Amino acid sequence: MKDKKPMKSVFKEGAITSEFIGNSIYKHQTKTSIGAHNIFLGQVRADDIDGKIVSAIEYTAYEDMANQKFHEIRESAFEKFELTCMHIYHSLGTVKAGEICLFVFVSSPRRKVVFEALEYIVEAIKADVPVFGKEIFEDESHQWKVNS
Amino acid sequence: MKDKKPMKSVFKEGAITSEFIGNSIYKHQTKTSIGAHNIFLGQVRADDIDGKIVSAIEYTAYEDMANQKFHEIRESAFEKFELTCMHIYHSLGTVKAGEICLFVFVSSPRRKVVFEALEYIVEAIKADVPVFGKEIFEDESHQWKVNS
Amino acid sequence: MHINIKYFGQIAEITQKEAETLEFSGNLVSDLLEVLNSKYENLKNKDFKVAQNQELVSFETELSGQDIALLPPFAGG
Amino acid sequence: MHINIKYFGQIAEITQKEAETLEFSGNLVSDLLEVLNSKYENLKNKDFKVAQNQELVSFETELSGQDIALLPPFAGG
Repeated sequence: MKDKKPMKSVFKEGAITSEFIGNSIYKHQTKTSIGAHNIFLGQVRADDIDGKIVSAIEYTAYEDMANQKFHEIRESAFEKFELTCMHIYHSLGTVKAGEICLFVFVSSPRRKVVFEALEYIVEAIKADVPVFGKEIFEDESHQWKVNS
Repeated sequence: MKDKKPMKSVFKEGAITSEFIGNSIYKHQTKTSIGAHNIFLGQVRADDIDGKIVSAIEYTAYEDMANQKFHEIRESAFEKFELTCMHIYHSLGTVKAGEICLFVFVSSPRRKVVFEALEYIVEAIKADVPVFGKEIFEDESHQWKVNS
Repeated sequence: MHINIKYFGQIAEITQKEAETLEFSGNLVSDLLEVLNSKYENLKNKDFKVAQNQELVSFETELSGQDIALLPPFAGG
Repeated sequence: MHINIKYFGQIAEITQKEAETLEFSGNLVSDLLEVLNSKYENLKNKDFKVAQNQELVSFETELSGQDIALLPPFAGG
């Protein structure tokens, strides 16, 4: 029942919509061994930096390496945790403030597993995947985002 | 910006739909101080118990006490964690295998907070809220669910 | 005193009712449970907690409120 | 040997290109970085990591692969 597909791209052009997420949840309702889902969503913040407001982030990536890293994170999470399935999507290109740029979705028969697994996966993505973010201000100047 | 509404019922009749969840995510896209959402979904499992398959759970609750407990959990989570908002929905009545009976949604500027807060809230719900579940088998016999 | 008692889940299955009002003169929650145990034979072996005015209390608690609930194991989520 | 170098994010801003191929005869990643530092003056003060054939390597690593990437701080999610 493990949903281990061959390596495919995690990247999507532009924001990840709430319809896409709702639909992804819907598709799991046929998997009746699942008792718990845990979903992480990264949303672009309209940060105020020295009086300038972030209006969007423009994402780029070293795509081949990033997909390889996502694949390794996926394999390692399936090894560590008893997951029924796992999905990761990350935006490339422009994502406006308030829009969603990262969608991580894990499911398992039991809840304890999904909490541990989701945090593990999100922290690994932040640390290991070569994705770069250009924070665009309302006046069209920019700065480069750094994960903390 | 804290979304502290007066006490209201957490209960919804029947399953929580993926459209409802998608719509709830959509509504948060105007809150541009949010950087991270974390969502827990409880889904009814078609457990096999001595050869009989669970086809649905029928939920009842001591509603007044349960809403009071949900309110206390909510207040205590807002005190402990820097959350922008928090939403909890629980089903009453019949929820079929594969359908969603619990939806907990927390949002914050930063991700570390949402992981801690979500697990805290879900564990508190499981431990402290007087909700009862009758597992209905395909042959219409039943047993009473106990949280583990 | 009048005591309103609520039953839930498998406890309500045993009592065959969701609520009743009893006239009662004991002091402790355990005194009340004794009465209920003799009234509902199958209650004895069941696992439940007691809430008094919507707060869980131990069986040694003094009866102070009029609302008592017998709560089987929680199964939320 | 031929080395294909990729630049990303703020590093690509400095080099004003996303990739280039250099003819190079040094041994270590650090030798290559010395060449790049003199070619792109503003590179020196920048924070970046180096990937060789899609794996992060220390600057003391021997150059073995043809694909080198200069990666500024990650900002996924």
